[in-house]
Amino acid sequence: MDQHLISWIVFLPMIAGLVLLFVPRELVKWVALFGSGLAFVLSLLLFKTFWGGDAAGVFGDAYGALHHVERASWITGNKFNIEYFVGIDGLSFPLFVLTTFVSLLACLASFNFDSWKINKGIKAYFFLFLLLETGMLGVFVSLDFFLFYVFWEVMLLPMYFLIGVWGGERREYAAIKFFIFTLAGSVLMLVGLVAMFFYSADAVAKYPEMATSYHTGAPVTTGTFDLIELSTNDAIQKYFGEASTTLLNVRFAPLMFMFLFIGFAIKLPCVPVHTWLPDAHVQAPTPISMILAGVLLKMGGYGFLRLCYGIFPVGGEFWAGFLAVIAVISILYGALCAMAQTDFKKLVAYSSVSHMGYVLLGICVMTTTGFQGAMFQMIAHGISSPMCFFLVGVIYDRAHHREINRFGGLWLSMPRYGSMATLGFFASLGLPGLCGFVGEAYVLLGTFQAGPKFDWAYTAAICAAFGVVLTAGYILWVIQRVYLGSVREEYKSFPEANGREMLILAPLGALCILLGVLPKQTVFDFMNGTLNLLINQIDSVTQVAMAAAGG
Amino acid sequence: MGTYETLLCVGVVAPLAMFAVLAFFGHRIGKPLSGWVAVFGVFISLGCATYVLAGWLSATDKAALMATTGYDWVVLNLFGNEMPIQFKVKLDGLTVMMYFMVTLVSTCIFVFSIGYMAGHSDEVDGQCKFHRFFCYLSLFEFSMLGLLISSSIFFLFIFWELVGLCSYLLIGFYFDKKFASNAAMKAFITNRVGDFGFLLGLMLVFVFLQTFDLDQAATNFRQQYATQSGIFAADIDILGWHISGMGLATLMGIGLFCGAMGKSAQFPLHVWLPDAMAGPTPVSALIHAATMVAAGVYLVARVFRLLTPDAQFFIAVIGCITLTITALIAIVQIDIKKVLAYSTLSQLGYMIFGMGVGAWPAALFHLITHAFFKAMMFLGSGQVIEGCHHVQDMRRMGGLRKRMPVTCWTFFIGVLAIAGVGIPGAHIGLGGYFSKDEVLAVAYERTYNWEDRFGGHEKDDGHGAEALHSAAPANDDNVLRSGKVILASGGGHDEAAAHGASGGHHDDPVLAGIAAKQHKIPKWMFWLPIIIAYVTPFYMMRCWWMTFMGKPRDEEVYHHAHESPLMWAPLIVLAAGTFLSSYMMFRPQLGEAAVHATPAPLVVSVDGEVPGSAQEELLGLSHDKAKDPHAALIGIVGFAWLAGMGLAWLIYRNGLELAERIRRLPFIRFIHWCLMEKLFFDHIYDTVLVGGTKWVLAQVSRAVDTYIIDGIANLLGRGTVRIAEFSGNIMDTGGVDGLVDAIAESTQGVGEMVRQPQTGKIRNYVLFGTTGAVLVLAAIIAVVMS
Amino acid sequence: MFEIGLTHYLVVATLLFVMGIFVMITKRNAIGILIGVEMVLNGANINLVAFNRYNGMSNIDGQITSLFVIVLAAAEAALAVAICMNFYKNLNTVDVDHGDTLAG
Amino acid sequence: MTELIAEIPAWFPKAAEFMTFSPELAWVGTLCLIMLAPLAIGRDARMIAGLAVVGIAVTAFFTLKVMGIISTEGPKTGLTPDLAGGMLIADNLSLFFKMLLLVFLVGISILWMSVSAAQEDDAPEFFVLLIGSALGMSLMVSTHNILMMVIAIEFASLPSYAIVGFNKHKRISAEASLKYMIFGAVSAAVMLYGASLIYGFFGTLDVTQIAANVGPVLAGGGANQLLVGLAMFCVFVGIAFKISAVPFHFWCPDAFQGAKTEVTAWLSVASKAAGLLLLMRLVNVFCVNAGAEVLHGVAVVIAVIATLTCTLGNLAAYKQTSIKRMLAYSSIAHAGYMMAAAAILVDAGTVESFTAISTVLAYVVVYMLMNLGAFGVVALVESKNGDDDSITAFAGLGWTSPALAIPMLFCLVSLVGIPPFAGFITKWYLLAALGEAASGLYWALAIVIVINTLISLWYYMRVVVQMFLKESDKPAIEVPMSGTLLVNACGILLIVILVFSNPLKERADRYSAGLFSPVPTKLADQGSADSLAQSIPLDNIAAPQEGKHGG
Repeated sequence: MDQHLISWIVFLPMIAGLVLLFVPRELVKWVALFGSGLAFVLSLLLFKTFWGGDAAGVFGDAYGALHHVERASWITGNKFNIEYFVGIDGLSFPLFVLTTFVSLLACLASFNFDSWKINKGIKAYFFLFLLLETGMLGVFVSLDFFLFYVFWEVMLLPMYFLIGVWGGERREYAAIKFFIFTLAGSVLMLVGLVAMFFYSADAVAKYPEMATSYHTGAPVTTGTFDLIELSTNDAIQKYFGEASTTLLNVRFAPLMFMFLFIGFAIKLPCVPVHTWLPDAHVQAPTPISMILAGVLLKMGGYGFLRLCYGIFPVGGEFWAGFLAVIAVISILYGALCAMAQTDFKKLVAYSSVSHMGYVLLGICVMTTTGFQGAMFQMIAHGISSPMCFFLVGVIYDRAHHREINRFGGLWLSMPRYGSMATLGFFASLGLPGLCGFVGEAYVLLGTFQAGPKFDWAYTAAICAAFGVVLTAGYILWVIQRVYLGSVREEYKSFPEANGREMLILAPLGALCILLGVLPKQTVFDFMNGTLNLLINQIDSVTQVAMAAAGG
Repeated sequence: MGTYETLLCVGVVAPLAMFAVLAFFGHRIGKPLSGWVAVFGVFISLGCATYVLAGWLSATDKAALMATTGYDWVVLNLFGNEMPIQFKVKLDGLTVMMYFMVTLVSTCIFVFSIGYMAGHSDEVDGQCKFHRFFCYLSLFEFSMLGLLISSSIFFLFIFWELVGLCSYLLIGFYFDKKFASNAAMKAFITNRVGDFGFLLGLMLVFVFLQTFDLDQAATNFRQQYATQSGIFAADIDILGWHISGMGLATLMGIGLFCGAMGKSAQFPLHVWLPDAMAGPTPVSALIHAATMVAAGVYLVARVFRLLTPDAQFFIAVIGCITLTITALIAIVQIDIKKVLAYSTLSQLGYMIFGMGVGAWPAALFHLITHAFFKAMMFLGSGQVIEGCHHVQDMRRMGGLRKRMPVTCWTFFIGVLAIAGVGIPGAHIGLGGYFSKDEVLAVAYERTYNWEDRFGGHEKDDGHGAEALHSAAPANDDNVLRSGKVILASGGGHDEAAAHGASGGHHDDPVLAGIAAKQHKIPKWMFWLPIIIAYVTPFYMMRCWWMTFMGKPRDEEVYHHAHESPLMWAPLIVLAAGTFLSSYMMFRPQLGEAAVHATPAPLVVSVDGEVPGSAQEELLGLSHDKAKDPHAALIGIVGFAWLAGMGLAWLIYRNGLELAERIRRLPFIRFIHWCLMEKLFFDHIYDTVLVGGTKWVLAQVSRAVDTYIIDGIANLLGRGTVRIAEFSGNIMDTGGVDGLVDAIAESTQGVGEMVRQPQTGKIRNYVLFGTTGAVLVLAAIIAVVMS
Repeated sequence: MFEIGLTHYLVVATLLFVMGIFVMITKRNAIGILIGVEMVLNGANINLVAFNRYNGMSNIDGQITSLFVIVLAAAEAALAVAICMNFYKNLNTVDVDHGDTLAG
Repeated sequence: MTELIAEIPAWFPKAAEFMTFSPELAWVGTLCLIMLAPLAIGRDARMIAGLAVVGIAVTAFFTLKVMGIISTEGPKTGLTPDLAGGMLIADNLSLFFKMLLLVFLVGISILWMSVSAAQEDDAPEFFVLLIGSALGMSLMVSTHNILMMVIAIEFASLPSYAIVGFNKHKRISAEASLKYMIFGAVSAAVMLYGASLIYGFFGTLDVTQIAANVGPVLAGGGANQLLVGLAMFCVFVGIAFKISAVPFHFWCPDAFQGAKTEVTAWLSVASKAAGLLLLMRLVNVFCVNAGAEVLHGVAVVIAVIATLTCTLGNLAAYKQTSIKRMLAYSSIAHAGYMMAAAAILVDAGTVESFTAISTVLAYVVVYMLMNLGAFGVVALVESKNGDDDSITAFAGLGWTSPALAIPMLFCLVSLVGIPPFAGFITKWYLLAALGEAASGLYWALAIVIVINTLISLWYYMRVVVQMFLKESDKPAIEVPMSGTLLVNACGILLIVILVFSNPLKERADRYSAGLFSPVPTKLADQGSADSLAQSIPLDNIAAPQEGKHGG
């Protein structure tokens, strides 16, 4: 059990999904709850890793100091050594736990399934839901690129159906849009996958003396899909970074970086490939929006750190300016779009674009603080945005519309709910003391300190800082229009948030505060170790590359 | 942590605990009781504050009391070095003073609120919001005290935002009223604009001073100036604007000050404060008069050591402008709370102005005195409003002194205090008199005596950056003089001040060097405050007289008027505070706090109460009879209070008719109109900012729509087709999206195209097949041949 | 009196080929198209035999191959005619242009 | 007796040769049996089908036996009068393909039984034609002599023409078969003409020897090069017709739409696969013996045609309303993907050729499953919908009869090539093979393929949308258990193969290795290759005697 803990957590939801196909209809949701709940509990067991030692230290001994590792050879054709290789480190651990947590709450949020407008196929719904959870968990823990890719794509189909079958009026459109965008991102990743394998083979052949493996200690002799190997093996890094390494006559690192980046940028998402997000979020049923915003977007950021920057730091250096522009545009444009919305859910969706812009900004400046900020921002957003989406869902269940301007005074008719709403939205506004703030502050500071490296960094930081004003603008405005003001007749009778809803909101709200007050103990301690090592390695590689370029 | 720090922390946490209690059980605790819960919390804070204050005053070696240990909240990484953000209790004179003042004032206001809200809290809706009000108040108390005790700029910022939040919640307490929620939003967003600058300042501090700790930052700042390294060597591009060295340092200072501009409602961000009066009156008293708005001044005081001469000058200008325009607007207000609001703005302007000209202790002194009498007056107005059933129009009041004597006379004390009543020459007067006098005295010194005293050998480089660069000093003495001078008038204690001046320091080259780097204050910046010193007594007297004296103008109002003990008891306390807060009590502490809060050698001691160590560094005002600012001021404004109040009395003693006639005078009418329109700031902002944003949003939303709905397809003129075809058909929907749409379109187009050959006629198939074959063959030959 | 050489055969074969292709493209009658096919096939046959003869191969592969081709052509023709019949049965014509229901 | 045996002329096959080609003999036997069967056992569909299955089983038995033999004794050739190459070959590739065809035949028979058997009274003819074409296809893969190739292609084609027009009373069916027949006849004729020219140039039709002597001729440049190129291209046309490669694909959609669905399924996989493997074998033998100088040209040609084929196939499938026609185009696209592998093959210098062949083998296996499943569902559905093969006929299928819709979903998504279905793993092998070839051409091909994947998603998903996202009031379709089992088996196998893909890949590798490739021998009686090259040029073709005197 213990040495297979990760696998259990990853596949448990799927098993539960298979089970619920054979239970009577009324038991289905309980089986689902049990599945995702058990996954969450088991993921809490992972904290055992840190008993009697500070987490940063536990993760900090070497980049790729992994825990709960499982490796087994999987596909060996074509001289491949594709492995079933999972494990956690500081990068994946927080996101992994976040995923199980958000999924559990989303599962709980699906409990009023029967009262939905479209409530056919409850078994199908929960099965796909749990399949989706397995896919997401797999992405975060798989350390073999091929495995990563498989999990990455496994999520597509369930999400497609969850949006397309149980979504809003324009669900087909939103669903296929999501599908096509994501696939468009991942097809080039597939080419990158192939290229990396054969180029790493060339690399170890070219610099056999440097090709010492990080976990066997013996020299690597073949190409590899091992993400950690790809990013830590000196030979591979040297060869990938060299200007002489080209593919289709383009320098290898930047090209590969782009191949991977496109996929992750679409998932993140950042302008201009964000347009799938508002539709998907708005059309998806509430629990799925929670999953989308809470977890799926994070895969983009995770992919940046683990693959783009882990394996092609030189590419990161190459594209930094471009990415910063995109990031800043995402922040400001997303905020402005949010301000322009009249659909409550769409507003929250656009706020995600804006917030994820901070993630990209923090990453692309390649400073430790920036990375930490980006990671924290992802976690924080993973807490606050599901909360916001659920808050929207709650009133949608009651009012059956999402027109901001038709609401008003809800705080009066639903005081308890109103307070939670204020908490949630102020958390996403980035109010100090709540989770949204720390990430943004880190990203800004991290960006600003990149000035010596990139001369545009100061400007970028300031433009991003201006985002906080816009954010305050649209959040306060929506709070005023929906929750404040005199209560309208038709909403007077709204029932207060019921027990189930509070059961979902309360933990999220509590975490909003906890993460804001104790960021170190709740998040940073678990990832700083890995992030520092990652950034060190990135620096060393880029310096080598620059030296080579200079010499 | 030492006892004092612990106590301060307890004092901070107590209201938070009460907040939690009220948040979770408030609705059960019920109406009067929840108020007392909150009072209990703040009372604990007051207890701690008093104990600490007593201990502090009695302590001999105060430096020993200063906090040393801190708690690493997070550990940042800066250029590879670990840089913790520490939570550390800032324990020094300033904190202690402010802490005490805040807890005292707020205790009074909490008690007052119980009485006040009993009548007001139910009107929100069916259910009682009573507990919610005290919930917010407690949260505010926590944030405010936290702000005072945090020694790191970062934590300052955090609590800074939290008080902003509380003010948002409390202004919008009657959020079912549109104007209330509007005002709340206006307040928060305006503050955010200021905080944007604050953030910029923070980033500069972080990257260039490499610490958030106030003292450490100041040390690094001077160090960097000494070696011309760090920020002084920096050279960066911001928004395509090249800026470097001293200019950058100035930018940092101004950035930090922007935060203060937001919170202390300085021009041009002053517009939110008058609207903030939409909140319950106790809130106006506590947050928007006594404490939160003063936080801006407190911030400037804290970061004073990071301000370059240019930055200081900027601050002085802003303060000067603010105090002038707002005082003028106050003249014509007819809503009693609005008058007080504008007078608050004006007084804040005085404080900021004082900071700008270097009157560090004086400005803070004014802050504290003002806190007391302004809170008192607000509560008084609250009493009036409560008594008169929410009538705020002074034209309908009058003669209320009979109905509410306590309110009347406490209010009058406030008027005297703010008017700066005192007997010039003989040092008798209310706090307002001394504090304002000191600020003006320093301004005078900087205006008239400066060049004679220091300009001698530094005529031409009174200008910040160049000055400091050219005079980039080598020896450590001069290093410390990165161009900051704190002046404190001796408040007329001639011999001490004379000691300051004649004690050889007049021509002390070191002090002269620093002082000379300060800007000479232009004359208008001295005379505007002077004029306002005449205006202030006028409009305050007008306000008081219109409200309490004369004959009742509205019988109905008059008959309702009454006052309740729960509400006038605090007034008494505050009135006492107003007296005590006069010269004797706070001023010396502040003078001494200056020692720790500023580069020690530059502090100008007052009355020789500074530890001997700093003695030889004193910089006093000039005191030869010809130049003595105090002497000069006696003539200039000594009896301003008399003039102003007298004039008001003359105009308003029998009702409003005379005032009306004056108003109708041709030129006055125009001025009056302008002032009634608040000098059009709101209009300008509405049209420019709000309108501008609306325009941008319109553009964006249109952009968004077109982007989402048909994007480039629209450019292709297909937009309408798209929407028409919008029937869930994958091919259309799948493509309906900007570039993707274009791709889909073209792909379909190509799809159509490649299907054209498939005519169904076998002969064509053969033909095409053959042709294709020939083409491919040609291609092969081309390839193989080449 | 010039001697008939390989070239002439090749030219004839080529002519047959081209004409055959031309017929296939232009004829609307199914049978006509089949005749075109036959012409091409026979062009091939001529080539095979001629090459075998003039390039002085030791074996007779060419001839044998051409025999195979003839057989194939026969079988093909038989089947083709049957299919044409079926076509005619369904469409009452052997004009191939009428068979354009399947298109796009 | 012994002398009798001595009397046996030299050309008469030896017993061992009979053994080697016993599968073909068994196959022919089966054909004759089924043809004669009606005389004995009547025309009952079940009986005939049973008989066919028995015959298939016997054939399979012999095939396995021969596999055993050659696994010990190596690939064999035979039935060869004189030339080294051999008319027929029994090696791993051909035998594996035989087995594949046999299995596929069984599948098709089951499908036919469950769909058309009821209203069909021409069972014997159907099976004769079916198995006849199967035999032709298996012969295609077991030769590299152009004459034999021509015969085999015709052998495969003629029954196909007939079977396409099998339901005689349908107009489109007749039309389809006519078109198919004419197009086939034309291309066969062209191919034969090309063959005749090649014979003229090289005096032989054996690819090995052609390859051995082609170098100098091409090196000679000018008219010879042109003519040889023309001739070879003419031969290529014949194969391209079977593969339905652009621009020889025109017959494909029409024929597939007009034919019975199970026939379409059969042709879409079997004939294309046969054509491809034939092409690869020829090109392999040719290039390995012809040396590097001709490789690049051939590679480019095939690559270009492959690109055209898959792109055109996907684009044209866009707006189809008939699902059969859509799948026909999709089959064109997939043929294009597989041809890309053929392009690798010719780069014999850089890759072991069998990587490419094994890629295609694996692809064919999975492709067979996908198409069998997809067309199977189509057949079952349209048999209940009165031959309505429009996509909209699938509306709501997912909710009325999931037992059909879900395998359909699996097959379609697998056709797109997305995890977790086997279509992905085969596409992955293809990309990997391209990547291994490591040259710009193949990277470009890889990118073309992934982009085509993206394009193809759109039209496959149209069906999915109809099945799951659309409502319909149609009652559930009840279909024979056998058909349902068949399609579900295909669907499940697709997942199983993704998870355990090693066995597939290992077999593909094993059976693609050890091709029969004889040592090239120059034509002794023609003198050296260059003298041959001189003897052929057009200018002195006119006077062969002189040439002979010269020689």
